[in-house]
Amino acid sequence: MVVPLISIILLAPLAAFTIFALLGLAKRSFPRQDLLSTAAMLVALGCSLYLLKEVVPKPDPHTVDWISLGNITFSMGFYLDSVTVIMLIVVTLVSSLVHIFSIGYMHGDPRYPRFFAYLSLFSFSMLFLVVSDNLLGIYIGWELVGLCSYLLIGFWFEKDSAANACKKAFLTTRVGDVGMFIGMMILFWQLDFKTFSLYGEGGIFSAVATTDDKLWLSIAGILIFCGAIGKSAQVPLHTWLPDAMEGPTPVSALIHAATMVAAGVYLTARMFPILTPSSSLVIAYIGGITAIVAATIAIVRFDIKRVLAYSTISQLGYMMLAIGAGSYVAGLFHLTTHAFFKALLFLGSGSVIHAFHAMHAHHDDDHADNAEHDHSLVHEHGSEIPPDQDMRNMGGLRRKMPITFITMLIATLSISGVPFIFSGFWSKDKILGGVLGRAMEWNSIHHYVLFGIALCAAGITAFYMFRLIFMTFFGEPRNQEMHNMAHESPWVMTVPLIVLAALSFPVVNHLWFNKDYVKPPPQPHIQAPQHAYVPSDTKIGFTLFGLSEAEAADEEGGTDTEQSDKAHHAHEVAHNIAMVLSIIVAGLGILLSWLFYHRRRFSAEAVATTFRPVYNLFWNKYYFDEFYDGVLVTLTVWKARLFAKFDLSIIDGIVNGVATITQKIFAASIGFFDNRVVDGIVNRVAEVTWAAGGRIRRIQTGAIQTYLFVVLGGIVLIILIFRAL
Amino acid sequence: MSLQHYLVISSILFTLGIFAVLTRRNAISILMGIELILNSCNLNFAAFSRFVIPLEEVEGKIIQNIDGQIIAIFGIVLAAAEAAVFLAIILAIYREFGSIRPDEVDTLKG
Amino acid sequence: MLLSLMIFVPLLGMIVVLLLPRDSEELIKRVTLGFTLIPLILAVYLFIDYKSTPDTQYAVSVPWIDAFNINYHIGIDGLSVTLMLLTALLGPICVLASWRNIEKGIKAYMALFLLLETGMLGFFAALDLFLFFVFFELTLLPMYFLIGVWGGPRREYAAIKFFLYTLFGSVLMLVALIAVYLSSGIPGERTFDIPTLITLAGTPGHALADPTFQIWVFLGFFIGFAVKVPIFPFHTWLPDAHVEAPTAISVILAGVLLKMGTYGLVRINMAMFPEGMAFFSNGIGFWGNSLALLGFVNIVYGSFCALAQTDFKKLVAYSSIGHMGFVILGLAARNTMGVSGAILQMFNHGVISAMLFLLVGVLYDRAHHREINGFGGLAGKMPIYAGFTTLAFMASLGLPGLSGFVGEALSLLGAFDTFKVLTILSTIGIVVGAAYFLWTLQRVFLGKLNPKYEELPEINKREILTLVPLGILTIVLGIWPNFALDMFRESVDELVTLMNTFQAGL
Amino acid sequence: MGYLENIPSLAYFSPEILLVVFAAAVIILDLLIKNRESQKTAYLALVGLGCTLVAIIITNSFSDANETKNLFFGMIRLDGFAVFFKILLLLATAATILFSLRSEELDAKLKGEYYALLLAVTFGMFLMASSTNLLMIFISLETVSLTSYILAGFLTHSPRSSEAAFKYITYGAVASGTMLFGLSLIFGMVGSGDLATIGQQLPIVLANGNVTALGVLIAITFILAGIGYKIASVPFHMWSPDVYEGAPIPITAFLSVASKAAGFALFLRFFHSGFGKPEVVQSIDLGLLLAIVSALTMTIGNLAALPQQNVKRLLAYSSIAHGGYLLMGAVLLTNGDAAIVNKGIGAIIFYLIVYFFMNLGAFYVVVLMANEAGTEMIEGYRGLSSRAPLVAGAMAIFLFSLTGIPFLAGFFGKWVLFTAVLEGKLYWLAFVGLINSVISLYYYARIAKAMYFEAAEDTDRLSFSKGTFALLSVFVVPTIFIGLLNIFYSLSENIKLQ
Repeated sequence: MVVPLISIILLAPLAAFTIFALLGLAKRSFPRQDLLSTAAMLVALGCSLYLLKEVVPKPDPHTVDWISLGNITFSMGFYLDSVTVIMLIVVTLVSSLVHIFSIGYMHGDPRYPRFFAYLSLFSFSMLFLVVSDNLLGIYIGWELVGLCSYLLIGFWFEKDSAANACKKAFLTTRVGDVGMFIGMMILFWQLDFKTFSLYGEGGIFSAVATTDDKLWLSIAGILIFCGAIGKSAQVPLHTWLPDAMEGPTPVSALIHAATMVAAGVYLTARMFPILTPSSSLVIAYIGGITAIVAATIAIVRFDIKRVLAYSTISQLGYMMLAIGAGSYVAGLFHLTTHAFFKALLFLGSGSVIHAFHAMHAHHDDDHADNAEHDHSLVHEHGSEIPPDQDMRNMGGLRRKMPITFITMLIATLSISGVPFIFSGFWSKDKILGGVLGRAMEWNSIHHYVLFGIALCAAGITAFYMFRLIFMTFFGEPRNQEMHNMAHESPWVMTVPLIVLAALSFPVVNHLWFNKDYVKPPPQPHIQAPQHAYVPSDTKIGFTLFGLSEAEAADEEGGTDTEQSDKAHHAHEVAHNIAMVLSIIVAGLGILLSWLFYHRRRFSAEAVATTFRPVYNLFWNKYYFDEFYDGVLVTLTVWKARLFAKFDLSIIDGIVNGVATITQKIFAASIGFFDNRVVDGIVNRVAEVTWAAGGRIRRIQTGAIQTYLFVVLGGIVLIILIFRAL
Repeated sequence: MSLQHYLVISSILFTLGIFAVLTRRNAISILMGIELILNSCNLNFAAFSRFVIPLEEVEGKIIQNIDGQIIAIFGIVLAAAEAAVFLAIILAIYREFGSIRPDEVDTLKG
Repeated sequence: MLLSLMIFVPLLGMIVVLLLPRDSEELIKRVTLGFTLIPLILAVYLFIDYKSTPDTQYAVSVPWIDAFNINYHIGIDGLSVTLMLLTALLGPICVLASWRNIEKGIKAYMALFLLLETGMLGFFAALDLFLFFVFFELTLLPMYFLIGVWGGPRREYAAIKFFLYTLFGSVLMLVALIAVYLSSGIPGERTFDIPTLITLAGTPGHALADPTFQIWVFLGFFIGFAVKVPIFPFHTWLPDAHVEAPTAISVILAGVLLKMGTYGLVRINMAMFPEGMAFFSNGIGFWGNSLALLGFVNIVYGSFCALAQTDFKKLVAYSSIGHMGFVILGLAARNTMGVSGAILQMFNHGVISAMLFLLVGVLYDRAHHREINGFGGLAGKMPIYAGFTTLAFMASLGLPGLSGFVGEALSLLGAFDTFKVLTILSTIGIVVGAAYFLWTLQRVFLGKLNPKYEELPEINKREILTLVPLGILTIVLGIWPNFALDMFRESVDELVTLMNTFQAGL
Repeated sequence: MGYLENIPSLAYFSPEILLVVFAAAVIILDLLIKNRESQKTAYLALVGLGCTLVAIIITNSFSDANETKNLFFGMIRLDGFAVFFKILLLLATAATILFSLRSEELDAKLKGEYYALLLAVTFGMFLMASSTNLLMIFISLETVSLTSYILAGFLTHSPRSSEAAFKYITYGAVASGTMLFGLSLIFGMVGSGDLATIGQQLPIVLANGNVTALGVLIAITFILAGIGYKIASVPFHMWSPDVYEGAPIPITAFLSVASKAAGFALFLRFFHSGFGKPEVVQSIDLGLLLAIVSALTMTIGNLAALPQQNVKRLLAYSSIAHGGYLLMGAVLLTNGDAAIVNKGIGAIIFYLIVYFFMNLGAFYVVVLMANEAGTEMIEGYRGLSSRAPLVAGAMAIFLFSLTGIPFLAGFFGKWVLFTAVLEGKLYWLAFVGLINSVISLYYYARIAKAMYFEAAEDTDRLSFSKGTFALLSVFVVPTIFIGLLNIFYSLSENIKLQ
């Protein structure tokens, strides 16, 4: 029952694409490609849901030989366990919703059918990646989704920015993928696993338990993680994702928020068993750093999609952090919750953009040009923001498009970690708890640091997400002309929003994650360090977090059993602490952003312009705003700008630079080398030969007596030479 | 007179001939040089035939093998023939070039 | 018999074409097409009928020149049948590709092309070293004229360069060839028979098995083939030849002629001189790494040169150099995975590069230039063409799911066992490969449409017809590599076991 | 071994006699016929050659080929080797006559003498191929030379022709004089003119110290000067480019093939039976000497050919180079192993067969171009592929065969040679030879390039008679097929020297 189901899940979208491609050859296209693709996805969704009650929980791989060489065989196959099923459902669900949304959003686009075909291809690749039971299969799906992302980012390829963005996305991720491939090769030869299949007898996971080459295992782990760094846009390879926003918004929602970028997390989770303390620490740190860096950057963005993009990066960092810190479940939990609410946010922003875009539509339908005639608008670090994405043109939309507003608000609350009724809170709390728990369990200073970072990140997230909400939906419209054009989106677009909003409440996720539906696989190479060294400051930390000295004291030198229940205990404590803290920071963040972006409106425009004298008075009374502005905001903003600068100039610089530099100097010089040196040598030889010919010609003077001299000379020479012999 | 004398003379002749051939700026003199060379060879043959080949006795008579002399005679004949042809060609050259200086006959080169 | 028919049908075709009146061009084209289709049909039949066993099939051996005990000995094993299929497939495609864009002397063109095809088919089937060499050289003359007469502006230079380079290589090969013959036994028992020679070279104590001898002879043959492949210092003829050659000829050049080099390496250097092979690729010391090093240099060097090009065709040409590097690397691995990967890569590159050159040709026929920066935004104007190009590019840059990936991956994977560092360094080629292809894609197809090309017509039926079979192969082999691997699995296993009996070289 | 007396010898000597008779007949006929334009003399000459061929075959069939006859008290030897060369030379002469039929540069009035002289040269060459005595060797050599001088200068009112003749005779006279001196020295050393005797005696006299190695070296070098000038080997080659350029094209063709072949016949016989003994060879390192000469010959020939613009002259240099290749086979004479020696001889013979067809073919095209297009320059060949496709094709085949591109005869010729050389363990020589054949590609290809890749100034098509194509195909077909047939290999293998 499993195999046919999965086959259907995979083949349905593939078929949709194939039909498009084949008809395309004949310069024709299917009348309603959109419905076709959507239907395909819905079928897939149905099957996935059916799988939910069908297979689980007994995981079993179904494989066929793909490449068989002598004694080595690479097999392709499915592997189904709870995680797979969850991923299947998430992907199919979000994908279907995005399909539906796009029917409305992409309406009237010159390449409307092509868009859906691409979406189907992407869905197929993503699903293939998810169900694959071996690294090679994952790698294949991995690259295919990369291709689709390339095609979809560059969907409006007339825009140079889009053309650049898609290239950049592909190349940046490719760098990571190469790392992943090397990692695979190390697993294959260096660790002598001689296979790529993960599960079952002779699979990597069974082999990994027995190997003791920790060093190479760590290296392999990190290298494979490189793939995830690329795909999930972790520092330092994250810069492609914001640019990827050049693609149509549904694409951003599907690929660059919910599914593809999450694939990195999924991969890391899949490779959980091969992680060693060192490799997982690296992962955790990269995750943590990404989380904070991206969050701080998000604060100063005005392009609504860019804000969401950075927030996505930051959230992905969270998940990585979680897995790195060993809280497998938390990571995947956050993956699913994030998939829903972030997709919702993007679609919401899409609906906003659409609202504005309708206005553009009757200006000119062609996307190529709106990139041009917006040069007047504010430039954000070089690349101009399309006006329909610039939050400074928005504001007060909540009345204009209530559904969008409410749904987005829900998503925002969820991502900001507003307690108890929103799924985001639970998953985030699980992560924080997990990290702190690991910290306390191991007394590892590293994990305390990471916890701190995560906490900050949580706060900042809340801050900028609400900034987005306030700037977009609250207050007075800043750009009246555009505001007048704005309108609520058609039902095809709002329905997906509503569905996703529903999913942003804990219900579904809790089904999966709160009753051991998902169990972390064993990590043979990670166990709590014996006789952990307890630095004094962590002692203080304990007291801070409300553990008694006594408890802290018997941390040292406990037996294994004590270790384990101590660990359990630590996690208990950690969760409570984490929950409290996260609520606090979230609240703090929301409050601040309310103060800045909601209240500030008063002072700035209205008062200052209309009632000058009164304004001065008020102004003298309340210096708070200025104070905030002057001190806090500038401080925060400045700090964030700093990050932004670093991010844009350095990392972007490197990524873009490499291509140009190699092309301009290195490759050019090689081309030169090719022409001058390699060819040059050959040509020299030729010339020398030719010259020799000329010499000999000159001996041929035409005077007979010279010839006779040569004859006699020859004779004498011969005799002299051979006389000596 | 022993073999050496003949050989010395013939070598001198040969050398003179070569010298003439290489240095003379007149086709006729070159021809003379060639004649010298050929004659030095004839002298050699005769001399060798006389001194090297042992006398042999046939029916009580001592007989001298004269292969060498024969070759020499043929040599003289051929030398004459060659001279004839050479002179004819020199005539042609003179007709075409108005000169028999070998170094002026050098249109074909390279 | 069947095999001989397949080889010499094109030759027959040449004679027929020569007898046709020079002005009835349509007829000539049709006839040529017919005569190239016959080998294709036969090849497909062989491909199906071929039983995957290490021993050669369809073997024919007829005494030819008794004085040197030279036999007309042909036969196929998995390796050759695969490449013959490739050759036979590209035959009709190239005829179609030259349907419109050969203005002058269509008759001579087709005749030479048919001769060329005979040469190539014969080369892959030959089992007699001398025959092998003769067929190898047989491709030179037609190629020289095809480039020199129907080529671009600098065709004369390109043609003679190609000719001189290859002849130089084959001259060294000739010495090695004679050396092998002379040391194959006492006068009267000497032989050119490849299978016999392989067994002799395997028997310890035999003159052929002497390591030093093997190393020198290996070098002789290697340089001969290296020029053809082409391997790094001998590669400079390739870009010129490609740029000047007409489309169809570029297709043959990249698709088949380069493979002749690597095929020779497998058939002769690896099988016949395992000692020499071991010496150059056992990973010990400089010489032990030299072969892999060459592969690495080819990959990186070719890729970076490609990155530097602004001529579309030159770019593709350099990319071929890069991709042949993977073949060398895979062969250097001397294990099942590497060798199979290399052979697969040979086939795939044949298909993919053929596509690439056809596509370049399509563009050139319309725009009459190949300056990459001169285009832009074509994707909107000719979507189908853009689609094919994307497919070909993606396949070429090793996108999984397309054939290019499998070959490259297997080659690298196989090589990693022995040459860790070199393999890791070679992966640079993957990234750079992606870089130049995507960059080209962007410059040609993305961005705003260059107003010059408002009226550029979409790719037509005939051109699509040439591309579709290749595209299908690309996808099928990407999804189901065993389809090709099954053909030469046994042959490769035998080869590898043979080679692994020789390890240290000296 | 037994000698034949004079009278019985005459029967076996009939071919030569026939040649002389017909030569005389041609002259008489020339006197008789009124119409000076008629080609009767040519046909008579051809008939004469035909008869000679028949005679050769008959005389040869008196006895089985391998049994050798020593005619005129061992002055002349009749064996398979001689017969082969006689036939080859005869065919070459026939070809030359056919070329001359249409040649427009020759003065029609003088053609009678011309053909007579050709027959006379052939007679001389017959002797060269079969002489076994110093006297006969010298006489034959001079016969050939004297007549060739005249033929080279046969173009009246052509300075180039006269100059060619002048240079040829000056050079030839000195060379043959030098050779004669060398011969006299040899004669002095062993006291006999018979090659076989020389072969036996030389080691002995060397051993018992009556003769120093230096003496032998000098003698051999002098002799080499004479033979080397016939086969145009460095450093005795310098006459050939000028003479080839100046002489009438048919004669150039004739010299480049026939007199080279005859020269090699003489060379082989002389060195094989005269100096072949290991003691002699080692005493002066003859092998190395010849190897160096051969290497220099091919290299200089090829290099000098590179910059040539005149096709005739280019082919002259190329034929020097080919002489170098042939010499590689001659080097093997000095090899101790009789089997390898015979391989060398066989290789030379095979290569001469091939060379005969391809080189004569190439020269024939040159003749045709001189007649029809009135040019000898490479520029004149531009666009020939469109002006006369068949001729261009034929020329291309000849050129690439001369280069040694596989499946054309030239390749198999080189193949046989190099195999023999490598078997003689002369690796460096083989290598030099192969590099040379790569170099040679460059200038041969230049002509092909002109014919195919470049556009003609005047594009009017050249018209040729049916006979032309027939004759052309006589050379083209063998150039393609010789290498693929067994017979020629076995033929060249079976011809040996005692």
